[in-house]
Amino acid sequence: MVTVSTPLGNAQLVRYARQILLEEVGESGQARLLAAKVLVVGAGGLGVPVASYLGAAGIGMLGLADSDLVDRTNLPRQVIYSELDIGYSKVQRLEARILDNNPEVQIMTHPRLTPENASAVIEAYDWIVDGSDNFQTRYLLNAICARQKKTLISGALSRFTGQLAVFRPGDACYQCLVARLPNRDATQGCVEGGILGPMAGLLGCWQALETLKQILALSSRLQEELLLFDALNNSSHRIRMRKDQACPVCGE
Amino acid sequence: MVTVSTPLGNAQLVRYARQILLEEVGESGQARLLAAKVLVVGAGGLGVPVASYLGAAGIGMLGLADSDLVDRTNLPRQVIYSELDIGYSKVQRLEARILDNNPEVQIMTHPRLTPENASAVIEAYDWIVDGSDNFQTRYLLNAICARQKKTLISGALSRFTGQLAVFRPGDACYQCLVARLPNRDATQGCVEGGILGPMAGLLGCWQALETLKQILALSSRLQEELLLFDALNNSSHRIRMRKDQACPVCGE
Amino acid sequence: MIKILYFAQFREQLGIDSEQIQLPRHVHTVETLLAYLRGRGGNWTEVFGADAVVCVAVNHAMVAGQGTVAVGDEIAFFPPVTGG
Amino acid sequence: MIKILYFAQFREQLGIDSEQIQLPRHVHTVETLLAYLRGRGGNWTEVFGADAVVCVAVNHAMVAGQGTVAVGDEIAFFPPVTGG
Repeated sequence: MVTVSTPLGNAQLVRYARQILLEEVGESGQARLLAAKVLVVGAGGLGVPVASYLGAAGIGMLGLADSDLVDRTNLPRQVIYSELDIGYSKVQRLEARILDNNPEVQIMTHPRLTPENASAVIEAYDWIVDGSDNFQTRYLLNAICARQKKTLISGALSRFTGQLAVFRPGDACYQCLVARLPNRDATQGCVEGGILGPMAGLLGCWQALETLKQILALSSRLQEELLLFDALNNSSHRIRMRKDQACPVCGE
Repeated sequence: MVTVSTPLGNAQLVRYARQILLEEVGESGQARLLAAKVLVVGAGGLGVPVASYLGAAGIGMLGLADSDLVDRTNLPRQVIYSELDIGYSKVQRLEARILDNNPEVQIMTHPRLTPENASAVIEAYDWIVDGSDNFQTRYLLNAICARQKKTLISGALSRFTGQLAVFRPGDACYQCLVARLPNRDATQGCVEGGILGPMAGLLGCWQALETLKQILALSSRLQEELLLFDALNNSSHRIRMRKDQACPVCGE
Repeated sequence: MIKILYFAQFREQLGIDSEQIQLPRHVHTVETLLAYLRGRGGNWTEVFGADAVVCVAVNHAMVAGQGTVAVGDEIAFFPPVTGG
Repeated sequence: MIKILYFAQFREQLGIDSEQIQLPRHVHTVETLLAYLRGRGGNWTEVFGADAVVCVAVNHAMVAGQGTVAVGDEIAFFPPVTGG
């Protein structure tokens, strides 16, 4: 548990008043958010709401990792981008919009994470939020988070399905959940399967909220559970995860 | 059931490609969204994500009703506003940001709804989304929607609790659910009770998604059910609503 | 036994998520159950006081005060909320 | 009886949300249940084919292929998804 003692300034007490009012947050919880270093992987359907709401909530240092440029087909679900942003770097446009809302967030932008750069980028953060769009990146982040003992907050979408899980060092890891890399043809991301914009927003906000709960160490935070959300019939299921002793990443 | 036959233009086919790909949407569903007229009441914690995602999704005509000015304490949960917007009209800033993302949406701004103006404003829309912050407005919208036979998509927040319900003409109405106007002291909105930003985002996106499902007439849309969401333990409950035969608004 | 669930402010004010209790004697309706709970004193009297607006569902369906409560039922109490 | 839930693409490809079936003879594990379902032919053979990555939960807890299945269990099949 990290103890945070930096007192909040007057402007911060005003800005964050509605968060501080919650007994689950308070001034000490807000100070903890202001001291947190969070990396958001992907600046797409999930990454946009995750980073926007984390920045607005007062996360102290926010990393944004993506190499994509804004495309017209992104606009219905990546609502912070404008038509004028088409063709420009997503992380740069996202950085600018977060700073408009909250100039005190320290933002770092990074290119897409690869086996070459990921370890060094992740080193600088305490919490890693995965909003990437492919299994290779998910495996990569998981392996590095396990090695560097970082908590990974993982969100994923397909059509009307959302999945949310938190992988903490020592608990079941992403590869305990997904033991084999799925065949590319079998999987449908937003590009292949289609998506309604607010579906991405809903899951991204849920992921941001769960990230705050993790940083605040709320007793009710998600732990060794996978949340399955079905937006068609508005149902959610919670499934207990189990550490695979034979897992090549986190097993004995 | 309204049949929409306007063909989509090429730019629309590109922009909305990921939505059109869904068999639940398709070109005819997208055309239906483009023909819809939706009023969003409140431009706060719920109204901001609701209107942003509905505009981006291609709702044809979007009304925004609120008289508030942007305040510093709004910024953590109303992420689309910037520090420079403080003191300016919320609906005007929100209108500008939605048009940045999607210039083809027709946006109308309105002052806060009151017993004097509400009926005339609501007249122009087919779907009413309630993200207001007080029971008086909720009662008012409900009564007018019942009279004008408009569907009301209602969202409400308190701390880590979210409530979402859809009131269609002929079904149970909001006043069947809330039979007596609660005492002001007993209720905690975002101002009195506190709120984490992404909690508002999550419920607002859920409300936007449910609005799209209603417009698309998906068979799985919410009907005569109240959704209770608890963000602390990530649980949701669905409760069947019942028409109150003695209801002063919709009873016999 | 009956199962009672408390939501939102009720949960916070009473400090309880859910409980299983024997169906008390004389309790056959939502109203008499509320009267029984009020009788616990302390916070219970205030939270479920005469001024309180309490929504009630029995087995996942909303009911009015006259609605019946029987062994095996799941009763949920929740307040309407209004924040936007 | 056992209850089987299908999620995400499985639900869409098989056209079924959930079903209750008698526990088939010779089915005692997740693997033998999957073999039984594959044996239904048509889409079932492909959806639960050898290449498919299928996550399985029995009574709300994830299990591997060797995990046991018994009368009264609720089994959920879901694919990992990856969209962002």
